[in-house]
Amino acid sequence: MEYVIEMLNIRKVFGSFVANDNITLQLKKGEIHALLGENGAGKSTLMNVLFGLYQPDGGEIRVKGKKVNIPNPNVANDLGIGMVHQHFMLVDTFTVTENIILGSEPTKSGQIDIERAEQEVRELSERYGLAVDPKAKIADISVGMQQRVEILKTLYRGADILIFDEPTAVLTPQEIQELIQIMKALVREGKSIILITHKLKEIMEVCDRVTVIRRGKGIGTLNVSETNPNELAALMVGREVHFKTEKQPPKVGKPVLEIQDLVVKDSRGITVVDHLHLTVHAGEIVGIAGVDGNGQTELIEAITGLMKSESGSIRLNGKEIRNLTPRQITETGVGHIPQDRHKHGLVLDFSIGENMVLQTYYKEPYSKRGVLNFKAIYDKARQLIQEFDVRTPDEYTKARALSGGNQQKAIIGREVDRDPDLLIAAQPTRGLDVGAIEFIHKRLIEQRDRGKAVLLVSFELDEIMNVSDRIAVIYEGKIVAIVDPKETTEQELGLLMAGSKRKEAGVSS
Amino acid sequence: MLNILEIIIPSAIFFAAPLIFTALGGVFSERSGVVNIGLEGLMVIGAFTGVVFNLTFADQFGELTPWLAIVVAMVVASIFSLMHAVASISLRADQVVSGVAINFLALGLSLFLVKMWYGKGQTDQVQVGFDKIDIPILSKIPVLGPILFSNGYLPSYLAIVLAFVVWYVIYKTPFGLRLRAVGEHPMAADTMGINVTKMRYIAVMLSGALAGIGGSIYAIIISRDFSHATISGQGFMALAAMIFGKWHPLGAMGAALFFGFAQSLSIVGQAIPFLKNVPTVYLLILPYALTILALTGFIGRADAPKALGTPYVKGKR
Amino acid sequence: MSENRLTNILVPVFAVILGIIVGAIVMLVSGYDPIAGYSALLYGAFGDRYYIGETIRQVTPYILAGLAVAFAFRTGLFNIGVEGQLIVGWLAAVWVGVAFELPKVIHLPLAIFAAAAAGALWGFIPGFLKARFRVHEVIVTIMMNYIALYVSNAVIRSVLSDQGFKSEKIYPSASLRSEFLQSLTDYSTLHYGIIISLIAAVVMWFLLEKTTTGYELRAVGFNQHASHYAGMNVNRNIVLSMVISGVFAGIAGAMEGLGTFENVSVKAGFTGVGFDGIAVALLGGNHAFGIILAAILFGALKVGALEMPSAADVPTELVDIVIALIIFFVASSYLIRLVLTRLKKEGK
Amino acid sequence: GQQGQEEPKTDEGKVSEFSVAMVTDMGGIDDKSFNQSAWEGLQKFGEENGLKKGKGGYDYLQSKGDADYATNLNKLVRNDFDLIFGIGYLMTDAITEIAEQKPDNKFAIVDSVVEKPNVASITFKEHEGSFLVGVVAGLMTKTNKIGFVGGVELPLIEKFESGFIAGVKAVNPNATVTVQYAGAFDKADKGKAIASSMYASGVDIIYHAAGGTGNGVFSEAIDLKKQDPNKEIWVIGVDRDQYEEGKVPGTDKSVTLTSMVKRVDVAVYDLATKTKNGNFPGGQAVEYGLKEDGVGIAPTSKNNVPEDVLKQVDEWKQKIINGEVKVPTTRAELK
Ligand SMILES: Nc1ncnc2c1ncn2[C@@H]1O[C@H](COP(=O)(O)OP(=O)(O)OP(=O)(O)O)[C@@H](O)[C@H]1O
Ligand SMILES: Nc1ncnc2c1ncn2[C@@H]1O[C@H](COP(=O)(O)OP(=O)(O)OP(=O)(O)O)[C@@H](O)[C@H]1O
Ligand SMILES: [Mg+2]
Ligand SMILES: [Mg+2]
Repeated sequence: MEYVIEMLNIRKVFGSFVANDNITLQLKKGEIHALLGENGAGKSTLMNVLFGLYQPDGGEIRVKGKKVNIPNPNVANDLGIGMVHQHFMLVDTFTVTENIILGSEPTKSGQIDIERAEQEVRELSERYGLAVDPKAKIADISVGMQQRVEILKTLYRGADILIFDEPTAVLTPQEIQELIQIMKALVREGKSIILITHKLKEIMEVCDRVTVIRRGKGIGTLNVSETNPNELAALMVGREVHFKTEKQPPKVGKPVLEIQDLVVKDSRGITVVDHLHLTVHAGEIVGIAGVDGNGQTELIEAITGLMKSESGSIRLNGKEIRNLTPRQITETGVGHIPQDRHKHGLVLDFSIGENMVLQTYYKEPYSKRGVLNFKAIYDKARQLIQEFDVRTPDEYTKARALSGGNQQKAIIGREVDRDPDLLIAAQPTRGLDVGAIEFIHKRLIEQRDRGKAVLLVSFELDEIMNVSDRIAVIYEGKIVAIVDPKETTEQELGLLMAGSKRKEAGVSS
Repeated sequence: MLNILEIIIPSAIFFAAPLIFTALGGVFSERSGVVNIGLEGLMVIGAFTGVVFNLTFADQFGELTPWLAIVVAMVVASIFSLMHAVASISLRADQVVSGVAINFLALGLSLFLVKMWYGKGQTDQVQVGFDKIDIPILSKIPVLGPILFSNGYLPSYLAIVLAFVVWYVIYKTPFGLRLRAVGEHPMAADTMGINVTKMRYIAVMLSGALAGIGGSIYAIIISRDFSHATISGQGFMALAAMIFGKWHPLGAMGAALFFGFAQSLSIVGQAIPFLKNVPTVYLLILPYALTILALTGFIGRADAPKALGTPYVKGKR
Repeated sequence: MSENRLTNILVPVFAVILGIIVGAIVMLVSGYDPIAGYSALLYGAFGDRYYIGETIRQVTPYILAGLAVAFAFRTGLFNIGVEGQLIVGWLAAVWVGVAFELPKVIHLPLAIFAAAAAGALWGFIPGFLKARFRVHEVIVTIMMNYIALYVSNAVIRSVLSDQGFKSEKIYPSASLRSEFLQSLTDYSTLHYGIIISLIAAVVMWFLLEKTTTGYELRAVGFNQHASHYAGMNVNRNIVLSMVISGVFAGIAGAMEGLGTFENVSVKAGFTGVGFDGIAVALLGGNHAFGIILAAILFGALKVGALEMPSAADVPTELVDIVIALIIFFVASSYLIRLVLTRLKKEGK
Repeated sequence: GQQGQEEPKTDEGKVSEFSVAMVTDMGGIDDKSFNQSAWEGLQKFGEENGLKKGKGGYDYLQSKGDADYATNLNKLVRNDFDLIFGIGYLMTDAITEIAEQKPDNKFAIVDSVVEKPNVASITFKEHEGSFLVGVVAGLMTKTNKIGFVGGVELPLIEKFESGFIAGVKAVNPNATVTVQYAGAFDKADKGKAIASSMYASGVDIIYHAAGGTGNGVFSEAIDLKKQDPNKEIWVIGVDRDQYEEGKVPGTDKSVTLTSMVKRVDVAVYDLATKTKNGNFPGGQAVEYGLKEDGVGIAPTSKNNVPEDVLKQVDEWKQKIINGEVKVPTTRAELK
């Protein structure tokens, strides 16, 4: 069984930092090969080397036995290597087709032959059951669809070796299942796949072999059939990891957040949150399960005042907070770990310290009579970095330089430290490794045990199942069911989320 | 009234032409993600080169001279724009800054050379300019003919034609698609094997070339000599036209024509009965006030290319 | 950290040196004597107390214009409108200066306040339009420049004079000039404005770096979404930033109106100070104290240049070339940084 | 102290020799207008008295902005020039101020009046010259429509306007004169657009008093002439003989009908000579009109203006010189 790709002792250094330290990865024809590692372990870097985006500082690459060097993506494409990037490489303002043909456009007398291109795209997408509309604008299609466009880009260029960098981090359970089917179809068609993911379940489900790297070093390659999640987790983190974060039964107190008949319309005037009822009590974690785009985002933005709502009422400890300004709402005791850490969570060009007082800078001790007190600010920062084990050179470092995982820890530290009665966590662990995930889950439960109300939104069913005390299933802007995690199954949830099976939304809400 | 239009419209077009050329240049540059505040300076270089060439070679080339002058101005200005390209693309300079530098340098250098070569603050008057023309058939059309196609200058009409050409290039050709991709999401373009740096260099040099044309026709048709006052703000107006036109070739042309119209109205206006006793100041600020109103009112916000102003560094997110 | 700061200081220094060297080369190739040229420049800028006075006088508005540009820059806005804000500030200051006669302690501050207010208004409009309608501030400020020019000319003609081309001289009670400074610098037009502009620099630094307002402004400049999430009023900050920027620019105008000229006259074109302000801000790294140094440099170059034609018959434009080159090198600081880091490595 | 002077940094300037210099406004010594004319006068004076250009001889400084006037004048003072000219009304304040500060230096200003004992003021009767070219226009217009393009609306330019209109009316009462100001002296594009609208509305002769803005008037006239060589349109030049500016490329014709010349050179030359011979008219305002040959019509006029017209012009000239005709200097007087 020959290898289609051999990366031997690859070394990549950024300045003084060794991102890849003699890593070896060998891909067999027709296999799905997992690449596993913590945040910042060096996975994306390794793949970017293979794809010609970075030049290796050492080691050699063989494609189908031939030694090659890959100075740029063109060469990678010619070698039949295609990559689906972790952060999508799509031009929002272009159509699906335009994105796919970019760089190798079919032309008729100097002009782009758009009809022909759209035809080819349509055919490809049917062949692999991708069902994308060639004419749609990227900006208007779902994340899942966008990812399929990424896949089509590689297929359009006749790639037979596909790299997926964290493809499932952004997908809903349904989409993940569909993606898995797609990958299987691809392999059937004779393609070979490298899959980067933090989700061991997925590896167990679809992969044939797995290569584990830790802190830039290769740990080894195993046959999936001969290993199990705990072993893999241990290998990649370098210690035992507990998936089921154990917790005491909740001591549920008085209602903290009470939402009644909430209606939110989006910018285009479409009702996205539709007469929604929901209550979150002190001392409990309510998880909102739902397929992306069923109103989760708008619900949260309405609660936190980032978005105006049409009607209904949102009460916090009995006080009406609907359509107050974000600041008024924060001050009444709402903490918010936002879904998009780069857009909302942080000012990337501020230091960690400055980011730590984003909502409190105008209060004592961080400022007196409008004058900032940097000592107080950086003292606080140091304390939080300590407590929440944010990996950073110092508190003066710009937030930009941190890894997603560490950025996330910083945000959580800031929000928790404000000691809010209601803590809203949206996708708090997206794109993070199991170690970081474990840590964050602990913190959420800690809050709940301190008698705080926690509202968790996540597309990751096992996260929801793990952490929540109650699960509210949201569908088309309504809470269609309230279920007890101990008494439900992923299957049932999946169906509820798909809106097929309606269980009487317990009047308890 | 018609008679008034026959006065206003041609002069509107004639005011607009240099702006159209330059704004189209701006479209290329900014669509590729490179801010170009330097248009003003590039126009200066164009005007300077055009006039100097015209003065120097009028005897050799006769009636051809102005056309050659434009070509030379185009070439020189695009070479000059290389400075902006090198700084903002290769040296990752702040693009606004390097644009400002271009403006200062262009004026300083050209006046310096004028002093050196002519021993005085401005050049002599060019002898061979462009001729006013009536476009053969079109100018015979009743009503419209005299208003749109008479007493114009060929370059003015070329400007309008060029706008459509640029539109075609940017929206219908592979080059255009790649150009826009580079301006919206350079890394995506890069992963698709497009040479971002090369595309941006081409775009910036195109902006230099077109601004060069704009500057030279302005100087040759209107001021006929080159001095510190020849190009004073037209580059910025072109920049405004480009943004006003939402980085779209035809939009930019429309905006430029609009400026031209407001300009000529502010001048010819004084001759129009019902505007006669309006204080001149109102007519003078008309173009600028109208522009602001237009932007605020019906045009609304324009979305710049996403990667505008950010140098592209491989492997950086 | 400190190493970083060192580079941040070294970069402009290198840029200036490079600019001057290239300027010399330009003189050489075009057959002028660089030594003569630069010594004339130097003499014309610092040659004796009179020239020093003139240089300081020129530096004064540069500092303020630089601050105005930088302040907007720091909050993510590009204010090309400093020129126009300066013009209206100038007009307003002189207007108050000639309109009534008051005790100096009231009159002078009042005139300066008027200038600040006028500049603020001229900055408010683009700020408001940006915040409310998301209109690109660059265009609006460009347009506002022209409007300022023509409106102020019209006011000078019809209000401040009888169809004349300049206003009356302002009352001494509103003037920044002083016997003392004149005798000190042998009748240069030096005036107390320099003190005001230095104070302004300190104010800007403190406001931006040390206050919650500055914190908000910078946050909005970097990331509006995060600022909104953090409960800041983004639109309010955009407007505020342009207004403060306009205040600095307006005061720069007051320096001309109450100090250098003591009147205001119909302008054929822009003063250029506002645009030079962009250069100053850039060379100064948009930092208050950097701006002071940059302003001194450009002021000296501009004033010194006037000596070059007569003393070394080098065209004054050479200075514009040098200034342009300096900006250019600052812009391309990446190059210089690269070299510096190389040097550091070698050093280790 | 008042005696603020210091030694110039080089003492090549011999104190015995008489030295004279001027400061131009933004126009520069090649503005095809009064700055250039003044410099020509100064050069003539310099050459005739064997002075060399530079310190201790004759020299000029160009201003790049309003802020430079005072600085430049001071520079010349510090270089010990015996007589220092400020050219143009824009220099008024600067001269006034410095004359006060340096009572021992001699100054002169052109186109404006400064009442200081050590300042001689030179002004011109532009209205008289304009009257004569008005006569030419009035007699030669075919359409009875005549245009006047002003630079900036100033009392100074109003003298040109009123004199011109008076001249036209004097010989051709039913001719109308359209007046338009460009609002600037350096906006050729506006000049061109104004001219284009005037010609299009039937005007056949335009008199411009607009400096660089006037270039636009010329270029429009030339382009029209090229488009249709038998089109009867003219421009009347100002300040200097602008026959050359009106040359139609490829022909030996010029669209310049005549020019109202303003002999700044003569005035500057006179004053410099007077001063050299020790009779500096300090504190006085010398006014140069037709009588003093300070203003008049360009000699090249004969190229395009027929004899008989020129004869009438001469008659009017005499009338003005011997006071029979009083030429208005403002619109008010015109009425
Ligand atoms: N362009 C770069 N310049 C400097 N350092 C980099 C660069 N890219 C990555 N790194 C560093 O190399 C390390 C590995 O980065 P990489 O993106 O490969 O991690 P990863 O395994 O993909 O992490 P994740 O699971 O979060 O995607 C990171 O710690 C990062 O700090
Ligand atoms: N140019 C760079 N310089 C330094 N570090 C970088 C650079 N580019 C990426 N990194 C780091 O590489 C690591 C992996 O990058 P990546 O974007 O995958 O982070 P992440 O943890 O996966 O966050 P997310 O996937 O949520 O964006 C992160 O630590 C990121 O900060
Ligand atoms: Mg990664
Ligand atoms: Mg990741």
